[in-house]
Amino acid sequence: MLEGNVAFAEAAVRAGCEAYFGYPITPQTEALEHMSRRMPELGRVFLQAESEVAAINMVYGAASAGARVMSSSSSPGVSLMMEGLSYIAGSEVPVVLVDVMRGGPGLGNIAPSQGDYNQIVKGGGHGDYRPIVLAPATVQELIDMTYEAFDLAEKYRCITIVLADGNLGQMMEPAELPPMRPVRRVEDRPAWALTGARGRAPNVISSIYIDPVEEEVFNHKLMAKQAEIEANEIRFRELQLEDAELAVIAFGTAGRIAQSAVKSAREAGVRVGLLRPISLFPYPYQRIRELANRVRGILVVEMNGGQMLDDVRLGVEGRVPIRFFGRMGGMVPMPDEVHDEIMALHASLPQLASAQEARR
Amino acid sequence: MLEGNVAFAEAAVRAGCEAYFGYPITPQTEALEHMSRRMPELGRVFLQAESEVAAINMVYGAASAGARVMSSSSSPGVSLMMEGLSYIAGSEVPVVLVDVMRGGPGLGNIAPSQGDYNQIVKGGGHGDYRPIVLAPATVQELIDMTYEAFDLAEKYRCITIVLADGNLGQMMEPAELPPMRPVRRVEDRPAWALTGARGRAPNVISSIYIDPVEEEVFNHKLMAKQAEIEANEIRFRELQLEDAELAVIAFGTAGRIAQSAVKSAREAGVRVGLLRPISLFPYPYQRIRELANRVRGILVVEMNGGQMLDDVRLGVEGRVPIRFFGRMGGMVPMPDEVHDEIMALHASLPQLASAQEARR
Amino acid sequence: MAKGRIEVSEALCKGCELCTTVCPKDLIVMATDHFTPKGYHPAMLQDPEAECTGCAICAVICPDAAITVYRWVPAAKAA
Amino acid sequence: MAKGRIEVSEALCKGCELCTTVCPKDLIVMATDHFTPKGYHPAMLQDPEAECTGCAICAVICPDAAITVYRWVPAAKAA
Amino acid sequence: MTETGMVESLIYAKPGSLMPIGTHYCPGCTHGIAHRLIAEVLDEMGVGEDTIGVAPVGCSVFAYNYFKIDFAEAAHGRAPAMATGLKRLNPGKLVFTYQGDGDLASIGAAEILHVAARGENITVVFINNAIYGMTGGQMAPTTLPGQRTTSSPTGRDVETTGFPMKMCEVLSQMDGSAYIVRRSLHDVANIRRAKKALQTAFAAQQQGLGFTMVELLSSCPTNWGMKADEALHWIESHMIPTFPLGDYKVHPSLGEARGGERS
Amino acid sequence: MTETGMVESLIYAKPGSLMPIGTHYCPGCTHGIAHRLIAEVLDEMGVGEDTIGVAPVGCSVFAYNYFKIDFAEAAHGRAPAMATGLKRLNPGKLVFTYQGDGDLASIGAAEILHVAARGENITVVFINNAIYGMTGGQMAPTTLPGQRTTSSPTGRDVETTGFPMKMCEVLSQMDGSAYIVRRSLHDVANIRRAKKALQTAFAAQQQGLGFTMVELLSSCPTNWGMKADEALHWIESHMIPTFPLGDYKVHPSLGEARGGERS
Amino acid sequence: MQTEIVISGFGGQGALFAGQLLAFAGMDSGKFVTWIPSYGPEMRGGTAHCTVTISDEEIGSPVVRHPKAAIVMNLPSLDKYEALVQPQGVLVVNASLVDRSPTRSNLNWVMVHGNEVAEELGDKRMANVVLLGALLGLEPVLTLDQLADALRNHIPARRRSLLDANLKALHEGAALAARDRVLA
Amino acid sequence: MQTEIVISGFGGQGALFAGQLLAFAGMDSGKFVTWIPSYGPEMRGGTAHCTVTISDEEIGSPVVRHPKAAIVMNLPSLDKYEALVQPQGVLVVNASLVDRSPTRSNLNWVMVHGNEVAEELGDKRMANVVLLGALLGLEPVLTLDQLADALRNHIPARRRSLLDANLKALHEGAALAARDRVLA
Ligand SMILES: Cc1ncc(C[n+]2csc(CCOP(=O)(O)OP(=O)(O)O)c2C)c(N)n1
Ligand SMILES: Cc1ncc(C[n+]2csc(CCOP(=O)(O)OP(=O)(O)O)c2C)c(N)n1
Ligand code: SF4
Ligand code: SF4
Ligand code: SF4
Ligand code: SF4
Ligand code: SF4
Ligand code: SF4
Ligand SMILES: [Mg+2]
Ligand SMILES: [Mg+2]
Repeated sequence: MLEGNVAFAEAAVRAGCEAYFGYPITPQTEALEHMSRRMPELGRVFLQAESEVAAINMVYGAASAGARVMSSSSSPGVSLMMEGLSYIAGSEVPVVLVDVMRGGPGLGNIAPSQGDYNQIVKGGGHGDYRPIVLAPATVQELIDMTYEAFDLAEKYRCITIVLADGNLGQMMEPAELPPMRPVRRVEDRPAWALTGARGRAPNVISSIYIDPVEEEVFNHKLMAKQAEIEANEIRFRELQLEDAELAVIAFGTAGRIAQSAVKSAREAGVRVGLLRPISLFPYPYQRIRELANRVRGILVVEMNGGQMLDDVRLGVEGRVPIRFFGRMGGMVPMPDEVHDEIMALHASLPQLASAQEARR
Repeated sequence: MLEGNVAFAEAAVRAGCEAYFGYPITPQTEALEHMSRRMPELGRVFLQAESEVAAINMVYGAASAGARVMSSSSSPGVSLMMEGLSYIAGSEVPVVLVDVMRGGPGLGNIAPSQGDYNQIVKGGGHGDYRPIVLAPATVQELIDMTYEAFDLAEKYRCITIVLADGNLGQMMEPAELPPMRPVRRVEDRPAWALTGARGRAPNVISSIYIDPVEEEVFNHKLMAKQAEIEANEIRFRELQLEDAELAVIAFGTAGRIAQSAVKSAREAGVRVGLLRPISLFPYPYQRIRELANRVRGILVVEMNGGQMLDDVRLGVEGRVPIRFFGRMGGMVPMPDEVHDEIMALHASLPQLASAQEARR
Repeated sequence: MAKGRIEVSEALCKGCELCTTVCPKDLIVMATDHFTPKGYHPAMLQDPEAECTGCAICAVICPDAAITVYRWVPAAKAA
Repeated sequence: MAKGRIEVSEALCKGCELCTTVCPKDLIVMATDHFTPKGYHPAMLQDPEAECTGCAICAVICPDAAITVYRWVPAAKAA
Repeated sequence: MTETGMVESLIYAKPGSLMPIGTHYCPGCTHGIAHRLIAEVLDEMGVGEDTIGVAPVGCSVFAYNYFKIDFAEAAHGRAPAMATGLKRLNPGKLVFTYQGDGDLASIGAAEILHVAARGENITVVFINNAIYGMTGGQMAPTTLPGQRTTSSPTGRDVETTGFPMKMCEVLSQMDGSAYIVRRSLHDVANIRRAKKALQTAFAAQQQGLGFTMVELLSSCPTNWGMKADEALHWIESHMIPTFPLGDYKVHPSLGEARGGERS
Repeated sequence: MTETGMVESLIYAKPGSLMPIGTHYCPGCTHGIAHRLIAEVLDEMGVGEDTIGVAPVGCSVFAYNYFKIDFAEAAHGRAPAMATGLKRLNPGKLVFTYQGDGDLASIGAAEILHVAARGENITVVFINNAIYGMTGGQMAPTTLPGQRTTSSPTGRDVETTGFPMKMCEVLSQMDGSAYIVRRSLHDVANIRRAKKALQTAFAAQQQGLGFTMVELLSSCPTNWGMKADEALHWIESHMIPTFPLGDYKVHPSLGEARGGERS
Repeated sequence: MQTEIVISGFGGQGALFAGQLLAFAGMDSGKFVTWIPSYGPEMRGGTAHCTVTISDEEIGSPVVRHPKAAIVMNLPSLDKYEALVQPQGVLVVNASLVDRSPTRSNLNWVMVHGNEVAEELGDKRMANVVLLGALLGLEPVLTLDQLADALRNHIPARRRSLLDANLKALHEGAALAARDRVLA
Repeated sequence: MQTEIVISGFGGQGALFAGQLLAFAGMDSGKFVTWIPSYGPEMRGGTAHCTVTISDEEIGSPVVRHPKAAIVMNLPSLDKYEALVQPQGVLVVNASLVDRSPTRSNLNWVMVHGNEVAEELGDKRMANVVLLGALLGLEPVLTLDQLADALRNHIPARRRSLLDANLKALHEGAALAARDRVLA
């Protein structure tokens, strides 16, 4: 049995993460604590920064050196990283961040939440950039996505954020850790890395394009990269959607909880399925568009006031009714509540309700 | 003739702003400089903070004291305010912020941009909150909206952000300043303010609701407030939309530039109009929905990679084709480019092109 | 002759035992026979010889302001 | 006897005049008769008496590394 | 004087500036002592109704629940900035922050340095317990060399994590600071000295002398893994050698007060 | 020795560690001198290819264009954090930051304090020109009392804005710092001393002695509204009294180097 | 089959560790398990609470509104969970800190003086294990042996000296449950 | 009628202030005006540039791709704006820093040694005003008198001693334009 926070930290170690910079914050501190033990043990870099601002800028420096590097934090801490993340995006260095969201706004509380969807997915820092965002729902997925995040970040020279919540960070369940990958040798650092310009032209890592003409060219480059990511990296999981008349759409912990509700609603005779977006950027708009052509109604469940909801709407474009169920501020939806919402959506669509009558 | 930055600073002075805390950053520094002269002259508070992080937390403190208070900054500086803004939202103290956007991401450049739409409008800080966001397009509007921002912030006990760009901050044009309002007397500070608990029960300003049950109640309160704002405060300007077959939608400087293009396209015989959203939150979805039922095509123009575009799509819901034209990274669209885009949209809609033929 | 006494609030006392370490007369013990509502054994004055001077040293160290101290003073002075 | 000389790069010199204030022999003046491509009057060596010692003091203060300094040294030493 | 001539009189009770409720602090935690001292001083000076406190993020995050005065709860490390806003708009009131070592010396290092440089007329009560209490015992900037914490599991290694930060020493370098002292809460005598320092600090603020800070060496029995009294001994034996008690900066006009303090 | 026995030899040319291009600095700005000195030291130590620089946000934001070595451009004030990341992942290389007073002492105060506390093995070149150059002359934490700037138009008022921050004094309080000195660029002799300090700092870094910083009192003729040479005089007459030159912290193993420096 | 157990008490009473033991024992017996904590408003002395799910199939939601069983170690926990436990479910009450019995009639419950029993066995911090034993006495989702194995494998090193006492506590709890239980 | 004028040069050459003078003069003559600056890649010594629009009606876009007129104070500015000025538009070139003439034949242009003329009149920083005078000589969007009034009203206090010299510079520029202009 592994705790989520420890699990993703160890997954990062095994992905060959060379350096971790972070600052304690509930509910992700166990990750930092795990790193404080493991990294020095392996001769790698662990440093507790003086703040999240410093942590993300240390990450920026380490990434500029061409090393695999990560940080993790939770909502208020991640807000402090916004400037740094924008710089990182503007410099195209690969960085992995795990955000274990908690209840907000403000200091809020330490209970699980998905209230930072917009911040993370739409780019909470300034400027046109988008990180890859992956949303795990089980400790196993948390492990696998953190492991893969490093590859994605390096493939696209971008930020990859694993977006979890306090539930996932602090729960324990059995899960398998991936094999240990060796740390990249200094000689194998990328050509653009800052390692001292021995025998080569100097490298520069900078987010400045003081001439707007060049900045626009660079922005177009970022957009092209985003388009490529949208073409290649859309991920989602589906459950019993084949014959579904209703679809539940939910990510992360909310998605996992919805899974139980879908099961119980099926038992109650409702043909409902689940779409669980894994990649929040890139978002599976296309898949939702297809679904909207097929199902009769959609229920969106989130642990926030309705943030991913807009993305679902963008996919649905008004084709079928959308119902929203959200718990906020650290409250976790219960499977029976989601079940009730499915039933209510079902009841609100007369043709379905009567069809079910007929089937009976 | 007034420079935009000086104009909004002076407008704030006249709105009875009692305290300004800020940190220099191009292209809004002239506002801070104006305040450094004016506020002490009037016996009010000006303080150059050690950073934007400190500035927004000083603002938080001053707002907690029940005073009218503001800050202003530009993109990277605003990113550093995200945690503080989330706390402010979570404490329901009224705060005014002017964001004069520049090219990004990262350090980027100092040229005008609208690249921070998502950050500002969707809430770049953690948690479910939304500031009121107003987007001026002329120095006069910049003045008027800053003046009004204080009233809105106090009416709803929320953050009100005036979202401008470097163009507007640094341009000069003739404009009228509003009358000077007196500063609120200490005795008239709101009942919730921290002024020393003389003869009354102590007040507390805090963003903590450590019990998720209470945090959820609070979140619902915020949502209800947002709904009220959406009911009361939607603002937009329209130009020649009455008989339009095409609509251009653009905000702020891009909207002003589009105005010239709409004019020239009209001269070229195209029935095009302009919708310029003023309030970005609350957003005029309803108006766009109506338009989408009436026009044959929509052109969205932004100084970014297409951020407000999603909000337009949410209003349009697939009813008419949407074309997007964006300049990024500090580049400003030229009226002739927008004109060309209108013509291209027009040409892409065969029924319109032929109709025009017929009219000729 | 009893010069003083203390009262320990069981609502506030967390059984940290600090008061027991500072009383110059060693008059405070932990009530091991019961728990407070929060689950602690509270401190209590055990002063069979009426030695407590009301010096309030115990109160000075108590982190939870759980100790109230009384002292017998001349009526005139108290007035 | 000329011991040294300097060259001022007109691409680099910004006409700040600092070199003129430090030359112990007062040999540097501003060329007021023309502008560099950036619009500055550049510094120039005015050394009719061949007094420049190649001491490089001017170079030490030049913020733009615009000054190159040469000195005549014994051939042996230079080798 | 006969027994009948005596009446029972109240010598000490929970100060009026504290709410009559229990705190969430662990048993034996000196946060409680610090709260009590502040409340006693406010009571004795009669200024509770003219005082505004600013709570930090840290174990004392709920301080606003315990004091019967106006209170704000700041973002982690930003209490000095928030206090600046409060003080500038309430120049006649007493404003103090209450901050832990993580809050003040780590994430809030810039804000504390600048509030001192500005000579902001506020008082900072700095609770140095050499650890991050609230988040479960990670290393603080004040953690001692070799000290084991949950983020320095083999003991703080000065090679990679550096040395304890001595904030009195640093802040007394600021020309804006008027009264910077370090006290300890490890025994009754020191607690009394700490209280006097708090009095002096608030008095200095009343006189507008500039920035004032009282650092209080404190215990965290829970995260140090010690019993309450062991923890107090550890302050004495381990912390004081690294963080010497004393007056690091005393504004000349406080000479009087200091004299009193020495007695 | 005859005239024919003489050859013309190159005594000074733009250092090889600088790019052969002009800078964007204003005429007479001492940023250029500081760049030159660093480049000369790197050349003389032969370590340019093993050095990584970190540029700040400030007038020297484009420093990476001027040095012929690996360079990063940090966020405003965060150069020490970025340098920490770079150094930890390149422990064998020399890493230095180049920071203005706004960058280092204002927005970056926490990062500089902590990099010193950690004894991070990097070198900081601190350009103190008592102003925010890049943004057009606002007050810096180092602005002198009474000095007029665009954000202190009637002169810095110590009552409301506090006192100049003396970073050498502060940072030398940190046990992790190995070499903390203040030099000036206002005349040839001082420029030479500044260069020697830079040499010592880089050498100390090579030896892994801890955090090293050379503060250089600098001019900003543009925002001070002075001619270049007047500005240099102003450093001497106005800045040095507030910011005394000297060695604030020198690691014992640098005794040797210091001896050299005094000569 | 899926069984959800909530364990709830003040921080420091060992509710979380007791839940982990259960989950480890479930895992080691080849079941699917999840363990999920949640913390009350206070850091210490506040509420600490966890939900353990033990199931024969893959587990969807790791949280439930109506658990099959609950161990309540203080009064607020009893007040909260008495109402939520499923009909015919199980409630184990720490009588040391709770002075009232459950009032619902469709529950199987027992009052156990966890603190006192633990104190007698050598350390009052073992109250959680006593109550765990009582739980298994009423709701045999796992055997006492399976739990004892989990204790052997997962007791923290610094408490290892108390292993035998803990094993005793486990059995004592079960015995008390057998003796004092009130069935629906 | 709407006239757009771009003024472009190195920072420090006074391009921005010259544009403001134009805009003030326009405003004072009852026109609609906008003035909008933009800065090149460098802070100082880099490019500084502004667009002034003077119009009889409300102004939409304050920026244009093809201005009616441009004053170019250095070579990069000539290179950029020669191509952009409208056909039959006006180009005033600062011959002090630019060593080539415009090559387009559908422009009205003049080369003026702004720096030298200004230096002769007492301060080379008045080159911008010389060139402004030349502009009005070629493109009489406003009269010299209107501009002179603007100078009187808006010259910064610390330069007021140079007012007369500035007025001279203005007229000298116009005179030179009249003498040296090359018409399309
Ligand atoms: C931005 C941010 N980062 C991190 C945290 C998590 N956090 C809460 S308290 C704390 C440290 C508390 O330590 P200290 O200031 O020493 O106070 P103590 O609890 O020891 O009294 C941290 C890191 C937070 N709430 N916000
Ligand atoms: C977060 C952020 N805030 C503000 C700025 C604007 N800014 C750029 S440089 C600078 C100050 C530069 O002053 P200093 O560090 O003293 O350097 P100098 O230009 O004087 O060399 C400021 C405030 C910014 N780029 N980023
Ligand atoms: S008042 Fe004094 S003597 Fe009495 S119990 Fe307390 S410490 Fe002991
Ligand atoms: S010091 Fe206070 S809290 Fe601690 S045991 Fe004594 S009375 Fe109880
Ligand atoms: S080298 Fe010496 S003598 Fe020659 S010009 Fe330079 S400073 Fe003068
Ligand atoms: S010091 Fe350098 S830049 Fe300045 S005038 Fe002399 S040569 Fe030119
Ligand atoms: S964790 Fe430490 S500092 Fe926090 S309340 Fe407990 S003992 Fe006190
Ligand atoms: S503004 Fe000042 S610091 Fe910046 S380059 Fe010019 S003179 Fe130097
Ligand atoms: Mg602490
Ligand atoms: Mg500076």
